[in-house]
Amino acid sequence: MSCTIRIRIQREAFDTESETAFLTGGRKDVGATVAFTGLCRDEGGTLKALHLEHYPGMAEAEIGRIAEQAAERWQLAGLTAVHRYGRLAPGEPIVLVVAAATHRKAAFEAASFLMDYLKTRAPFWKKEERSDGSKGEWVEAKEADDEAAARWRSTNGK
Amino acid sequence: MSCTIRIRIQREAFDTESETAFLTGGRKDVGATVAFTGLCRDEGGTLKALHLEHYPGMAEAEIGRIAEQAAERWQLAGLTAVHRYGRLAPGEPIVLVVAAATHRKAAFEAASFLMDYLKTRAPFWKKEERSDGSKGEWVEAKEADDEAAARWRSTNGK
Amino acid sequence: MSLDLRYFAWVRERIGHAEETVEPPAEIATVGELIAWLSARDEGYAAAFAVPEVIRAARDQEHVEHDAPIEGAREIAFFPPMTGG
Amino acid sequence: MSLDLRYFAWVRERIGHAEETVEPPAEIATVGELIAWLSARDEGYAAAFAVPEVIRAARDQEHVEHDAPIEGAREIAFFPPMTGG
Repeated sequence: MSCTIRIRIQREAFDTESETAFLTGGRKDVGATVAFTGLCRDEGGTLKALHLEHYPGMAEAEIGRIAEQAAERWQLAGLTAVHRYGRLAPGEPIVLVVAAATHRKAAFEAASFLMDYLKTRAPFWKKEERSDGSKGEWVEAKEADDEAAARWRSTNGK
Repeated sequence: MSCTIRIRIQREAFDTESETAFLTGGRKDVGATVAFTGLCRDEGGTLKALHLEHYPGMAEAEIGRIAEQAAERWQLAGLTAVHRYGRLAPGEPIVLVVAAATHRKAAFEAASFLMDYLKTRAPFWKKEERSDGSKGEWVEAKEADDEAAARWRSTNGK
Repeated sequence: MSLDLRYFAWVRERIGHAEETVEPPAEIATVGELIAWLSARDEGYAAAFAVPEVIRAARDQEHVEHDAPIEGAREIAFFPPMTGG
Repeated sequence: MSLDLRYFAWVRERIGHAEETVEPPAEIATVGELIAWLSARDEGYAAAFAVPEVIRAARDQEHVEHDAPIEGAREIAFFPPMTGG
């Protein structure tokens, strides 16, 4: 099965339905799609917005490399990742990953893998804008995210 | 976190975007949504359609019980399952599961759990309509689906 | 005791109807005994329940094993393993 | 050798600019040596690279370790651990 890969880095919002339709449209061998959306949280009201900075060029390239790995590891019909940058308020979507496959296990695992690697390897950085007007900090990388990515190295995942 | 649960059994198609918005709308504590869609495949061109029969009343109740289990096991903001019945052609969506949570791991796992249990416990049966006009058979239950559901009993999943 | 029965998928097809109300004799205490009693009715029931181990049952819309009692039930349903999703 | 450098997030903020072109001396062979050489420039660079272990680097838009050679590179980028997704 050849896997369609689409990566986009953009300021604008994305449309999950049309991104999913892009992978399944016209095909009759896709039995499962998994669409993951990551959204900005207000952290109990303390966060007014996130400012996402990225490394243009490398962001697309790195997510593309992660997607190629997923396509080698699982039987996929398609894989899409859309990541936004700029100022994003709580409730707004930040990232979308869609995986399409014949079987649900591959779709779930590929989407989860792509998100775990994207979190730790895609060149994006978040800076807080606080609700109380105090100086926002750069969000620190989480150990839990490194661990989530590491689990894919210790299992064959199939 | 109280978990919104919505279960629907219907003949009509569903809209993933509005089902997801129902769980996230107005909330600012949701950081992750996972939407799984199961679609009818044409099985290499041999299948013209699937006819889905269900047990009205029990279908809603049983999926509701599975969703309650998921809501106890993971920290979720919401969980939606929509399952269609009637005649469905290849390419058409059959089932939708959406999980919304603060963190992505809970959303991925709850959606995957709900699908695995739904496959083996929700009272739905599929009968084939063959492309060549020959008599279609009732689809047989897959051992792989029983195994997929069983794995949630041997792990704590958190 | 009057009991509503419901049949689905190939169980329904082999029996020839989707539902009925029966009055099983008092000695029929469990779902498994009900299956055996129904099987003796005619060829259709015999065919539907030929391999009882594969038959799934629900009592008042909840899955039960074949050793579940039928006393107090309003509705018992019989069907093959589920293939939804 | 002329080399384009790019800085992101708090590395960029501490250094005070997002990109520049440098001509490191010939003895600077690795990414790690480049970090040490830059750190000596002024307080901003020193602050950005104060804890070199946390600094991530990319050579021509691919992640590399600090022992990676810089020879032949067009662009080297420095940044904190990523927090996308």
